[in-house]
Amino acid sequence: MALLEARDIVSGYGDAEILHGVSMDVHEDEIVCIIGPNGAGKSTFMKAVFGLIDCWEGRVEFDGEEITEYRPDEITRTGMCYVPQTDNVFPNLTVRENLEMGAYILDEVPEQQVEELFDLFPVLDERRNQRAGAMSGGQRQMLAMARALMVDPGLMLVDEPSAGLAPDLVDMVFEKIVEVNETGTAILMVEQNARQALRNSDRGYVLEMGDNRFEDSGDALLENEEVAELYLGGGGDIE
Amino acid sequence: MTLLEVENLRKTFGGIVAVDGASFSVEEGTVTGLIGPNGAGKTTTFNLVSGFYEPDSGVVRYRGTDTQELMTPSRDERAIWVSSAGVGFGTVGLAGASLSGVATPGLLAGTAVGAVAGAGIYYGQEWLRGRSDDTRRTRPFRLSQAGLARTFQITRELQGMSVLENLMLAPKGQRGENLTQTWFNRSAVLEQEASVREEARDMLEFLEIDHLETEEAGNLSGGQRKLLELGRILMTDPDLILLDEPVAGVNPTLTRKLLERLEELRDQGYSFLIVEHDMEVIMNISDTIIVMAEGQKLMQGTPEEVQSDERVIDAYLGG
Amino acid sequence: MAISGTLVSLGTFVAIYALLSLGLNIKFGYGGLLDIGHVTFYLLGAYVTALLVAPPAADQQFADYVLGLDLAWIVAVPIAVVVAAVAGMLIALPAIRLREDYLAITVLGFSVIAKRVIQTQGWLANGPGSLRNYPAPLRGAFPLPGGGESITLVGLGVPPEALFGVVVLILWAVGTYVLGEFGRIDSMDSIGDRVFHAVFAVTTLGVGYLAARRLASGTERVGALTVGSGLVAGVVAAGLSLTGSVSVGVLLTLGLFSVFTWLLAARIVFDHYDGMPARDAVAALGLAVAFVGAFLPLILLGGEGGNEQSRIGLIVTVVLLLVFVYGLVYLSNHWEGYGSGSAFISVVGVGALWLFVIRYFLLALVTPFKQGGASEALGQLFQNLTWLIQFSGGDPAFNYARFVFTTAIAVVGAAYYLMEITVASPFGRVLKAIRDDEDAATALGKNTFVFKIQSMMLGSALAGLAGALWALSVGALVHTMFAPRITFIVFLMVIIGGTANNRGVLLGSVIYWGFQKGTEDIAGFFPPEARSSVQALRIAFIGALLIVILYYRPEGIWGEQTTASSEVES
Amino acid sequence: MVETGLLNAVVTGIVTGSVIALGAIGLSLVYSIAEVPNFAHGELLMLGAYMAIFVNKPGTVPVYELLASDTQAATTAGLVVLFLLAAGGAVAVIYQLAGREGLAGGYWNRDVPDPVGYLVHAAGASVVGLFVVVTTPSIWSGMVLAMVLLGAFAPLLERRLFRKFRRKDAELATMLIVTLGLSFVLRFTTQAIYGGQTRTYTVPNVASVFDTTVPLSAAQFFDFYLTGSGLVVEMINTGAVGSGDPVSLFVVEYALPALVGLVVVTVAVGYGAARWRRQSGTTAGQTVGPRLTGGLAGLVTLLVLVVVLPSSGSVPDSSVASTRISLSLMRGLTITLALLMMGLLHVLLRETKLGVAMRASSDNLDLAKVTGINTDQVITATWVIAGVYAAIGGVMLGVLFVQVQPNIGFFLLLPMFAGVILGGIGSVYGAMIGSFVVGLSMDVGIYLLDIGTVLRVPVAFVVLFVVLLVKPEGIAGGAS
Repeated sequence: MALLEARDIVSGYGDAEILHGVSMDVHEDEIVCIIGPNGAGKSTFMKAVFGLIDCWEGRVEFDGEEITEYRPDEITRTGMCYVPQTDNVFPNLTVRENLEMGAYILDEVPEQQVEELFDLFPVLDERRNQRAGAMSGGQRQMLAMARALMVDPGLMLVDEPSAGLAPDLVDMVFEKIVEVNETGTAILMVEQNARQALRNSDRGYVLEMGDNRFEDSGDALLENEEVAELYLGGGGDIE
Repeated sequence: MTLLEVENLRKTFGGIVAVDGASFSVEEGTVTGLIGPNGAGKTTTFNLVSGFYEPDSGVVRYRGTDTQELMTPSRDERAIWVSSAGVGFGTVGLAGASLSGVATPGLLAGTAVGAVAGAGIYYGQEWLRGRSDDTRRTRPFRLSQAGLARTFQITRELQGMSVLENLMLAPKGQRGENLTQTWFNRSAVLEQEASVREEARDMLEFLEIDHLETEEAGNLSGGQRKLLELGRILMTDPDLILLDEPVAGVNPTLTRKLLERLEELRDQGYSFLIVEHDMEVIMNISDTIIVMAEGQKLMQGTPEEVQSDERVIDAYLGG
Repeated sequence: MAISGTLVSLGTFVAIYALLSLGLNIKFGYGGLLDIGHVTFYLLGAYVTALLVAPPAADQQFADYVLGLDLAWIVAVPIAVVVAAVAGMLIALPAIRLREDYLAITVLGFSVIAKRVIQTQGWLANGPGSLRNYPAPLRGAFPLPGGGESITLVGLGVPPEALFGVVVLILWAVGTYVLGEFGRIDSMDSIGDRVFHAVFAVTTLGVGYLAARRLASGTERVGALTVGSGLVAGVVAAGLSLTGSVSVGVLLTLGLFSVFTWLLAARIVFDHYDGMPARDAVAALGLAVAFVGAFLPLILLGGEGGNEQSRIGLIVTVVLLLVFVYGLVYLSNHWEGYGSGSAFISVVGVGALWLFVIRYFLLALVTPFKQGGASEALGQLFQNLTWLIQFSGGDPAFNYARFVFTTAIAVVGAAYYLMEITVASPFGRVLKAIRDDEDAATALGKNTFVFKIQSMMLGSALAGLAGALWALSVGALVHTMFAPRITFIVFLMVIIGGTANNRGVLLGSVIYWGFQKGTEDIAGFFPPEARSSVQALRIAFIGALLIVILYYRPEGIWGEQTTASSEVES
Repeated sequence: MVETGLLNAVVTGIVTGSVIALGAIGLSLVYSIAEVPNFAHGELLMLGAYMAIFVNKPGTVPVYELLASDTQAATTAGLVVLFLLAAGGAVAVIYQLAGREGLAGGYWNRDVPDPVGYLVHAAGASVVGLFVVVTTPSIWSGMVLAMVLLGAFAPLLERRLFRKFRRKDAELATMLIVTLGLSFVLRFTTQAIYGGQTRTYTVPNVASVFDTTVPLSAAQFFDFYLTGSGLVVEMINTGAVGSGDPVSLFVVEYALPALVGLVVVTVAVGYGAARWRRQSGTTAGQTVGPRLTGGLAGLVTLLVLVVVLPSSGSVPDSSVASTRISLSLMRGLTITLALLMMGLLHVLLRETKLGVAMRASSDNLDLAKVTGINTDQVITATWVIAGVYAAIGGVMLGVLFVQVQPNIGFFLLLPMFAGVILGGIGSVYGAMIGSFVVGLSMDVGIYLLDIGTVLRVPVAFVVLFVVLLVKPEGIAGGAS
């Protein structure tokens, strides 16, 4: 059985329907990435799954529990976490306090988890008492992931982890994502950087104009010419 | 002739580099496409060019003049503000002097002191706050007045107004925007208003949305909004039009209509700089295409060159 | 005082606050500027006017103030308006670029400071005491005619009778014009229309008959004709009052004119509520009667007595009132079954009108009837109908309060007209655009800063004008008249009627003062020691009302005006 | 004769600043976390001041006076009501903070059976109730009552009012007008109940500490004489209010070297402590940061030296300069209380999970939500804190300025906002500093300009205005 099961999600902002029925599965210990041209509804899908915007139709299940109507903080308690694309750290809190907030739903701060995360992200260890606002983009991305991992989630949703990062940092972010996955957390990420993301993923979904277009293993999608085509033309059926 | 030149533009947001030394130019009478993957800095570039952001470094030149310079209030305008503030505070000074019961020379001195103080305060304030962003917020209107007009990615139609009113808002130099004209020269204002209305109706016909004339702009569909936004910007009589994703979320029929209009307009001599994700569209309409990646210009060329360039495909699919 | 006198003084308040709220509407409704220090400009207008027209302080006993230039009011008022506008600009210059909450606290600060400076600085405007004994314009000539001394106007001595002629002339011309304007929409199908046109013909002394016929055919431009006929009528009426019997002239002219106003009001009301189901109208009447009924125990048992009986009356009334309020809430919650929310609002509106009719024409007769029987009651009714006439010692006359009232109404009318053309103009369009989306306006090349400053100046100028009128009409100024709460009340007026709707704003000030007057009456029934509490509760109630309106009907009663430019043309 | 001078104005300014700060803290927290520009915050202070009257002068409270045996004493039934109010308020505060599970001990980090939680909370509430009943009619008892009642009432405003408007995506302008409306409701309802007249607390003039009579509200004069050989300080007891001759309590002298030493040692210790703290790898995350360490160490050193250094002296006949500070114990207490409450808040914000969550919510409410923070609860807690601090501020306002009127809160609104904006909206520490700056500028301003005390508020406003012109993001910087 799949860890996350999203079925026929219809959602959008205001009156504008962005997703017209997207379905997706994430199994345990998997890395799944969602790619697709701009405006395909990738980030919207994640927000809909995490309860940040309402699902107009469809059904989301996590670990066998229906979470379609849950508030974000309730979803956090089910063992799923979310790393937003921008503004994903608390700038006026220290690194450590940011991590503590990640464990807000727990009664006590899991010190062991903190130390493990500092091992995983050494760059944070050095700065554990620094204000998060003073860190660079890549470091923030690390911190955001570490904060999400504080509760030792079964699934982490990551929205464009490589956005706005220099190429070497992008590499590192993907390495970290794989490392996180090896600790037993499934990953669902949205990526613009399709090639690199697919290379690091077990499976991939291609969205287009708010609908599922392809679903395959990462490598197969990489080979797929239609996917390349999708990025460089033929986006809208004009003719 | 080169209409727009961008040199070494750079902009960061809280440690994240959005635009990192982009340089390119737009020629008069052409359609230039600006493409690139998400996060490549297109929209930021767009906002920098249209004056809505201030660059950290680099220059944007419109018809050879630095846009930052274009956006700075003219000496006359500043003089008017400073002197009016001066007169205001001068009145306060006069009142103060007369209250303290001094003779006529005292009154004059009070006025002078007040006026100088007023001008000083106002000017000092301008100087002190000249570097902060929010004083610049009101300035981009000067670019629009100079003929460099922009649309917004998420359309900014005025939802409470009718479609016609939205268009009628745009033309430059309307007499009725001046209160004294409105009150004391009503016939002239009404006359001009009638001609503006005609102009707006013609525009609606050109865009083929004249059936929506009295509809509230908030009730329009996404595509119709895009058309309205285009029409509104055309009403300002621009030379260079910056379009931010003109067909995003527009259905194919309307997209085709929009493209036809754009081509007609190009033939009429308008120049365009278009940010667009729809490759089909951008390849069809552009004379030149600028590809951005990671905040820099990756390449510039004709649609054919761009489509066959390995680097571009790489940029889109990631390294 | 006959209740018509109360109506006149209330009307003056309404007019002044209508001016204030028109000003705020330009700032807040159209310009989106959150000016919660609007009262500052009201204060400035009032004090500047008063200080300019006042005689030098040295001539006064026990008073100290600056200026005292002894200027004519006609000079002082424009100066006051300009001062208010300039003050608006100066305050706005630094504050307007800031966030709206910063702007709010800044202007609020100014209003607190202005009041406090007036209060504490004795040399400025007679300190904590009141600024008074400054001349009221044309005061000496009233009541007209026969008030006494002649008035010097532009260097010419004008006898009071002639002044009366002028007043009648103006009233009549304006009145018939307005009447004609309202009359021209329909044919003469219904009896109401026939009556209306008949009255029009009579009041224009036959000249209007022609106009009325043309109105019926509906093809001609009638504006000039109605004005012309009004002018003729006015001249005739003025001549009548000058020659022959003065009293008859007054009775005839002002009496007829008073009847006009009732007709006009009725016409407007009927036009507005045209098409209201009979059931709703009856329900509205029921509401009004029920409300009045709730006070019967108090009135019958004498609430002011302070004895056991009156206490029972008080309790019963309070209980009945609570039941009434509960019923109203219940009705509003379950109204959906009968119609829309706006239908409920019209029912309440008509109910309030009924309440007015009952109070003004029926309840007002109770005391005279008790005192002097039917004849006294009829006399009272006659006075209330011919409200423009005041009977002093049996002689009919046009008194000063009525003059102030009509002037204030005329000023409001002019200001309303000016604001209407302003907001319908390209200027108003830009203002609304800035309020809705400043970036979009900027992208279209509009210098938003300048527009905002202008709207601030315009609104402040109107507040200054309101202040000037207030100063001249009340004749004494105290700092407590300009508490920050005035701004708040004006906000309520704007929001009740509908933000960015000049007509709604006028309605708002009528509603507020109606409420104010109504509750004042009610407070009169309560024992004296509880009255101050009732007064305070009234203001608390207004606060609650504002919150409720903002939550359930943020667009106000009428919502935003749609002055689409396309409609102006046709 | 020694005159009061600038130094006295400074001390008065600090007292004023303390009261402003107690209000400004809540205003700033609510502003940055709940995003409500609360123009009704002054009314919360006013409510606090009026609630204390319940205890302090029960005989003058409408309706409740039926249960009073005297102006200052309640009957047994009255005491029971008082107990219920205080205990109920305390329970309600816990309920607001943590909900029903909280009452059952849900926030204790250890599993307990529900009844145990209820019992413990009931016992705690009873202690509060008993304290109020036992210490009545003292003003401190009134303050405790006001704290629990307002702590329970303020979050109700959030739940019943502001949350609803927030759900409707109300704009800032709408929120602002709503708070204005609310301020009218609160102020005039209070006026309707209590009447508009000025009320006063009965505050004892003296207190008895270890059988020593200590004057509370009577001013004590501290006279300072700067002479060629050093500084002479004389403390004068003005005696009981209205009668009694001034009594010189003591005269001490600080020799010049001692003075220099005092300054040098204080600065050195303060600086050293800060430096040590910075170097020992401590950081912003800890409760006591370097700057605070330095300040505290310096203060302690100063106090110790002030006590240790003086030799006895005599009042000199002539001096280079002399000045007088007039300070009552009550004013001193106000400052202490304000500092204490600020310290508590600091610890709360730095050391508790709720506090860090509050800071996180103020940083980014949406991110806080996805992190799993129940932001509704955090906002409620913010209102509780705002209410409690407003209660203290209100009661102290009533004590210091003797008068309690329905409009006292409104008059404090401008200075509070001035403090908040001065400090930078969104920064509660900035608000604290800003409040003291405003308080100082009010009192020092009217002293320097030699204008009446009625113009204190305008002076505060001028400060605000200048700040808005020059640096609208406030002294703490753009932490928005």
